[in-house]
Amino acid sequence: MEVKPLLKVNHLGIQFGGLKAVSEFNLTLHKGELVGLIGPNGAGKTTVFNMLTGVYVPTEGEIIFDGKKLNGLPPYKITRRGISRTFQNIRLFADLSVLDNVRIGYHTLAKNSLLSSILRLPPHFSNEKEMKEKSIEFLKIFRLDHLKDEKAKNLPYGMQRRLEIARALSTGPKLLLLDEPAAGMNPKETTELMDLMAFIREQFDLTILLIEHDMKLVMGICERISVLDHGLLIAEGTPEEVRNHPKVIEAYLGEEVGEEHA
Amino acid sequence: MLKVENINVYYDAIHALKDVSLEVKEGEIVTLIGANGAGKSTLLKTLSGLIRPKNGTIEYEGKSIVKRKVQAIVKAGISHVPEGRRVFPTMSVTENLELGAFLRRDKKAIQKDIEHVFELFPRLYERRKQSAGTLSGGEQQMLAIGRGLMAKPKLLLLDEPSMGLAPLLVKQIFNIIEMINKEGTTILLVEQNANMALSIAHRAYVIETGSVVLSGDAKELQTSALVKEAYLGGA
Amino acid sequence: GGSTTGGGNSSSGSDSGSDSGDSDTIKIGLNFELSGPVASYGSSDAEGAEFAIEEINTNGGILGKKIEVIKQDNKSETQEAVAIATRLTSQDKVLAIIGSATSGNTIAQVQIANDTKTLLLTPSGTAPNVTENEDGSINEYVFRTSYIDPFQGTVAANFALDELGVKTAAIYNDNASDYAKGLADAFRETFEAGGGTIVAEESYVAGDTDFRSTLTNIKSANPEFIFIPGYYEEVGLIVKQARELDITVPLMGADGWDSPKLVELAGAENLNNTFITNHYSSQDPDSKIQDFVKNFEEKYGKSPDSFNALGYDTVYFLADAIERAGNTDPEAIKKALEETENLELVTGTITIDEKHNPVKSATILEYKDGEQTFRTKVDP
Amino acid sequence: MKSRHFWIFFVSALIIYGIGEFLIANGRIDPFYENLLITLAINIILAVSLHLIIGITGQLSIGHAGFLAIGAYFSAILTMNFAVPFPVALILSGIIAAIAGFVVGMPSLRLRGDYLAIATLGFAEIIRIILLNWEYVGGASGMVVTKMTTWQYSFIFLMLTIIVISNFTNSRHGRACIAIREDEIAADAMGINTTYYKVLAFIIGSFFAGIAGGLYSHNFYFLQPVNFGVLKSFDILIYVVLGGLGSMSGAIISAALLTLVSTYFQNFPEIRMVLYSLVLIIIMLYRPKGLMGSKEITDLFLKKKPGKGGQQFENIGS
Amino acid sequence: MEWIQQLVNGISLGSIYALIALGYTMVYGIIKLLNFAHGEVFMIGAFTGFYAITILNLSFIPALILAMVVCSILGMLIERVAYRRLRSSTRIAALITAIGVSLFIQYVMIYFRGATPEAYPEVVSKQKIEIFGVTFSSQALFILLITIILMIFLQFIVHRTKIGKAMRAVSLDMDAARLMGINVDNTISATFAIGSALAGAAGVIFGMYYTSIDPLMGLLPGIKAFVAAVLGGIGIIPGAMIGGFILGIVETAVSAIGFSNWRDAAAFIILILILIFKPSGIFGKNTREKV
Ligand SMILES: Nc1ncnc2c1ncn2[C@@H]1O[C@H](COP(=O)(O)OP(=O)(O)OP(=O)(O)O)[C@@H](O)[C@H]1O
Ligand SMILES: Nc1ncnc2c1ncn2[C@@H]1O[C@H](COP(=O)(O)OP(=O)(O)OP(=O)(O)O)[C@@H](O)[C@H]1O
Ligand SMILES: [Mg+2]
Ligand SMILES: [Mg+2]
Repeated sequence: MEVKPLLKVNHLGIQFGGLKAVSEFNLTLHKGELVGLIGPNGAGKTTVFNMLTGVYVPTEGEIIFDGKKLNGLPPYKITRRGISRTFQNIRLFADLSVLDNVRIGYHTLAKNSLLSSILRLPPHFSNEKEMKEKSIEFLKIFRLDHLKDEKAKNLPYGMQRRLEIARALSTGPKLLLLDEPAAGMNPKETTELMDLMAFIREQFDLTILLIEHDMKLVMGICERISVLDHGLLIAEGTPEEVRNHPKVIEAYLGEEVGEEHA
Repeated sequence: MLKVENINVYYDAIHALKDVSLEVKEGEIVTLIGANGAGKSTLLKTLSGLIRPKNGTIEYEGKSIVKRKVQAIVKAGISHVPEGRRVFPTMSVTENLELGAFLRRDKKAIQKDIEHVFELFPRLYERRKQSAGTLSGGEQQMLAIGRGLMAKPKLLLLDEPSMGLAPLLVKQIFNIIEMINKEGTTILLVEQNANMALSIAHRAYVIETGSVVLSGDAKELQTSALVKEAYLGGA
Repeated sequence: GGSTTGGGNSSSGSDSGSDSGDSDTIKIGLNFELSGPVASYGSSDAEGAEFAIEEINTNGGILGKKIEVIKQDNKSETQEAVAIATRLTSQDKVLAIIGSATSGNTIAQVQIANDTKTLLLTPSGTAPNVTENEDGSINEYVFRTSYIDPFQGTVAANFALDELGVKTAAIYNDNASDYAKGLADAFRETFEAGGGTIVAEESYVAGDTDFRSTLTNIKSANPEFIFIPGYYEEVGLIVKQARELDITVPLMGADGWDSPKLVELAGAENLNNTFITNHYSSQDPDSKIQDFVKNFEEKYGKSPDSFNALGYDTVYFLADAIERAGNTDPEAIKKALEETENLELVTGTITIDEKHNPVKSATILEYKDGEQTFRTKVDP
Repeated sequence: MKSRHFWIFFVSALIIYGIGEFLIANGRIDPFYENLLITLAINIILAVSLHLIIGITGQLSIGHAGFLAIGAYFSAILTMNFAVPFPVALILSGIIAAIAGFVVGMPSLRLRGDYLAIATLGFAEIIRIILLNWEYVGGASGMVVTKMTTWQYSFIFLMLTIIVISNFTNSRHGRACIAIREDEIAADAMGINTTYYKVLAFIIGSFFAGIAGGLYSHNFYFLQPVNFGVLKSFDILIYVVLGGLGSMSGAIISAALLTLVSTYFQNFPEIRMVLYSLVLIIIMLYRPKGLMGSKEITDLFLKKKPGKGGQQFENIGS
Repeated sequence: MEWIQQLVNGISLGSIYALIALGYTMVYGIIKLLNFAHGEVFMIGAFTGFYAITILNLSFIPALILAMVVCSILGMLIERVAYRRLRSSTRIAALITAIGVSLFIQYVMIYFRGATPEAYPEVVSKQKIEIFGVTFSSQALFILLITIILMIFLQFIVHRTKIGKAMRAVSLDMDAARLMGINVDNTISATFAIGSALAGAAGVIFGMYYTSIDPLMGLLPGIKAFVAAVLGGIGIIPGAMIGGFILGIVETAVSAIGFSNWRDAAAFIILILILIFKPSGIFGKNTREKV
């Protein structure tokens, strides 16, 4: 391999009590890729995200990001290394303004020290000003700037999803993990989301790993797809390969004529 | 069977439903489609008594139920499967089902209905002793529907039963909805997945920012340009 | 403001300070713990004081003037006690403050009293440093009617050594109360100086209800005598639980025990073979005492405890001095208070010493079937 | 604090100070009112310092009297036994309390909600019991403290508290704390070191509580452990919640209001606490979000224009 | 033998804590409210029993029942007036109201009867039972027994009856419970009624065992019961009992080795230590939020 992968996950596994939620999970992401992670409910997709972001500490395997091992690092350090995520159930700072949601994402990039903030020294002002300006620019990209003073919880659902992506991007990630961004969206909104994803990928030079149940979206934009079932990888490949993979059809997609399936 | 006329619902200052009227006839599947935040869930909550409308009438089997308490409405035969499943996470599958029949006293019949639910969802039978919170999303959705059926409803209100489910499960859920309907339960179905919903429904209403903007035969709506444009993802 | 329980014409005396001789009322502030953890002591003191003031007012007042009372609740907090003292002195311009029930809350007001030449009389603040500062100086305007702590502790120790003839003793005191600690310290000192040994020293905290484990400990140290210088609320339970654990040796305490409630709490039988030092005995046939007990019972439907009696006496102690001073000049009254000699009060006949403490004899009482019986009298 | 707010604040503070100073110097304010002003300042410092921990960072700490006690005793020891100048003693006692805050902040990393609450309450009780058993400070008998607290000291430290905590809150550091309050997991995912900020909130909050302790103990001549019980902690907690969680001006207003109300109720000694508790219950029932909600008083004066198109979203969105 | 005696002391003290903690933890388990007024309901129970015995001349059992009835009514009343409106507000708002209610009850009581204590009459004759040189009081055994019976009774109600199922459903998801046809208001009232009746019973038993009752008596046991409940894992019924016992035994042990001054401190230190190693109490499940 001539190019070093951005993310390399080897034999990753985690156990909750007796339950092996994920085992022997392998994944390689190269810079700029857009890869899908699909699988039935409870397959362990979100759990993989949680391990990548340090919310759960894996019980086996290793995660190598940008050439360095990530296992055991707390989530905030992983975010600072350049992995950012959205959540399956939206977790915005609901009572804060749209602007503040994004501005908090900028926290780690700002330099003003505690002392300079308390004493209101020049670095405080310059940093805060920059944070605010950058955040507003960001909101412009996501067409949310006119709502900057609105509380996040008052936004319509689709915009909340968009804001969550904006917030994740404001930490300056190299890798973005999206957990079911289209859930609860109607087909039209989903189409808009696809456009947005393509756009940010260009704009921010991102690598994206995506969990999604909406096949139109997944098949439409992913370059590669990994399929999990019962914590195990059952298939990997291009959308076309995965779509026709018998195991995937059996466990996940179903036959054209949906039958009772125990 | 159910007749809603000109109801208005507010959350403090937010006017969530504006003069909404609709009707559900016995034996039908009626679906309600609309964008996020259009007021679909609000409408279902109003029907089951969780929220009170400011004005307007709701008639069920000829009687007004606007002022009734939730438990009275459940007792009268309306069962609401809420958005986001809302199963009781630390209780077992069986206990959840039993709670669905909370107002019923016919122990034997309850037992039979539990078995019937297990027939509809064999997966639940496998997991009957497991606590509901540890079920996968699809299983929880099955449980929520099964729990709704345990009240022996004449009218079942379903709020986005396919949300967050794997494609295979989505198909299953829609099959089951059709099956329940064939067994005699009237259904009011709220869905984001407009295509699927319209294909199993008899009639449909389209709701936008709190108002009904369109209604009619489901198949006709499926082909209408406006619906296609707005809810079925373009052409 | 202030709740006014004075005579009929209290409304007229609000404009000027009491030291302007022409005023027809004498203003007295009550600064007591009416809520909070030590509310029961503060309210008892206040009850006794109010009772005395009412009596005085119905009998025509002092120097022909009615007493106007401004009663305030300090929530058992030092900060509040100070705020109230400041207010009583600077706003209401009272002649005297009666209070507070605890030494701590009284000490906190000492400075204000001295600075504003307001008399401060505590019925139950027993710590030596209420009246006497560490450097030996005396707080000019501060007086009290209770004993100081060391006195009762010393009396109890001598009683145990000489009268009961014991050689070993245990001390079980209230760790949250400066009063109890003061007594315990004096007892220990005297007892050991007299050749006795303290075989166990334990403590509890006011508000506790279960003393069994500590009592079990004390029991295993085998003392011949136990000194328990607390208040009746806990002591009642201690005596009861001690007897339940078969601790049969004599138990002894001080005026903190004195309350009709003690007998109910401990049980008459359990109180046999217990002793207290006290100012007086409510069984004392002396007519002054009997009148007080009778009238108090009539008004409040309960027999007075020692806090009631001390609160009551404090008012008469002040009234007597005002009468003798002949005017309401605080300087003059202060002098008169200092010169008090052989004043007969309910809690004994007092003479004020140079440290502003009352010199009065202690009575040692023994409980027999729930009754206090006179055992001996100890002069200071 | 935005600079515009800051200047408004600064000028009004100066005016208040000037008025206070003038009245006291001219004898227009008698000692009672001066004492009341000091008490107000102390209670506001306490409220604002706890506001940082509960209102901003969302850590349910209900043992604030523990830090107050540490500051009170430590400063008293310094001035009385070591003749340390009062202002120095105040700062040092703040530092000691801050160290205690660090110690308490640590378990807070593992504890949440009610569990944290009872642990902090326990901590405060432990402090009180230590003081009760510490003969050096007189144990239950307490210690005599010279009055040194003046209106000037109280005012200066009150302003210092408000400025520091307000500046902290209105910076990226404060926003990090707010993010933790809103959703700890999401805050973590934003790269915020939640451990650091939770402990930091405890440290800053207890620093000022310690200073309040120094002002408190030098205000009433005599110091005893009974003054630092559970009820004192509750008093401070009540200021913060009644004012509106997350609102500093709310904390200030409610601390001032309750102090005045409580002082006024001294006039009704028999039913003082009955009235006080009724006031609490009624305010909470009719303003469950507190007097100010989460708004600041400046929001009312400098009303922001609603975001463009804000109107249209009143109807949609979930 | 002394340590056995101390163990007996510890268990009797622990039973009292457990008894109060049971009602506390039950109410918490259902509506997640730290009901600071529970200690005051306990106090009212003690006084009701006292007046029932001294004024109405009732014997022990009728007095106990009367106290339980009065307290359950009081509990429902408190919930109705002070907490119901706050059900959708933050929990800390309800906590403050609870503190307010607690102060209110204390001081109304003081207003009407003063702050001085009252001595409980001896209604149940006391016997000493001696086994191997250890003295048990019959009352201590009685309390232990009652505590265990009530614990089993509560477990039965919550896990085996229909109302118990409704309670658990309400505790998990109020709206979903409504959709099952459960009357949430009545269920919560019932929870308060049962929890408060337990507090009432604890009050009478406390009076009988410790003799002294006063208007502020609820504060300390209330906090101790809170500690006991948290130790065991708050909301978990057997946890409250075990927590109570641990607290009682620890306090007794600390006094027994001669550190009676540090008794309460020890209780809190144990609490903090346990929480550091087991952040949700001994029986509490360490549920991490699923993201
Ligand atoms: N903290 C946890 N404790 C115990 N089990 C857990 C925990 N987190 C996840 N699991 C279990 O791990 C399995 C995988 O869950 P996960 O949330 O990763 O599924 P998923 O693939 O994201 O499903 P969905 O598509 O429904 O979101 C499930 O059985 C789940 O119950
Ligand atoms: N509890 C609430 N308080 C205030 N506003 C609410 C509340 N619930 C819903 N709303 C508002 O009412 C409107 C209708 O919401 P509703 O949940 O009924 O929409 P929906 O059509 O079900 O959308 P979705 O597809 O997202 O479920 C939205 O603007 C929403 O923000
Ligand atoms: Mg998932
Ligand atoms: Mg909805």
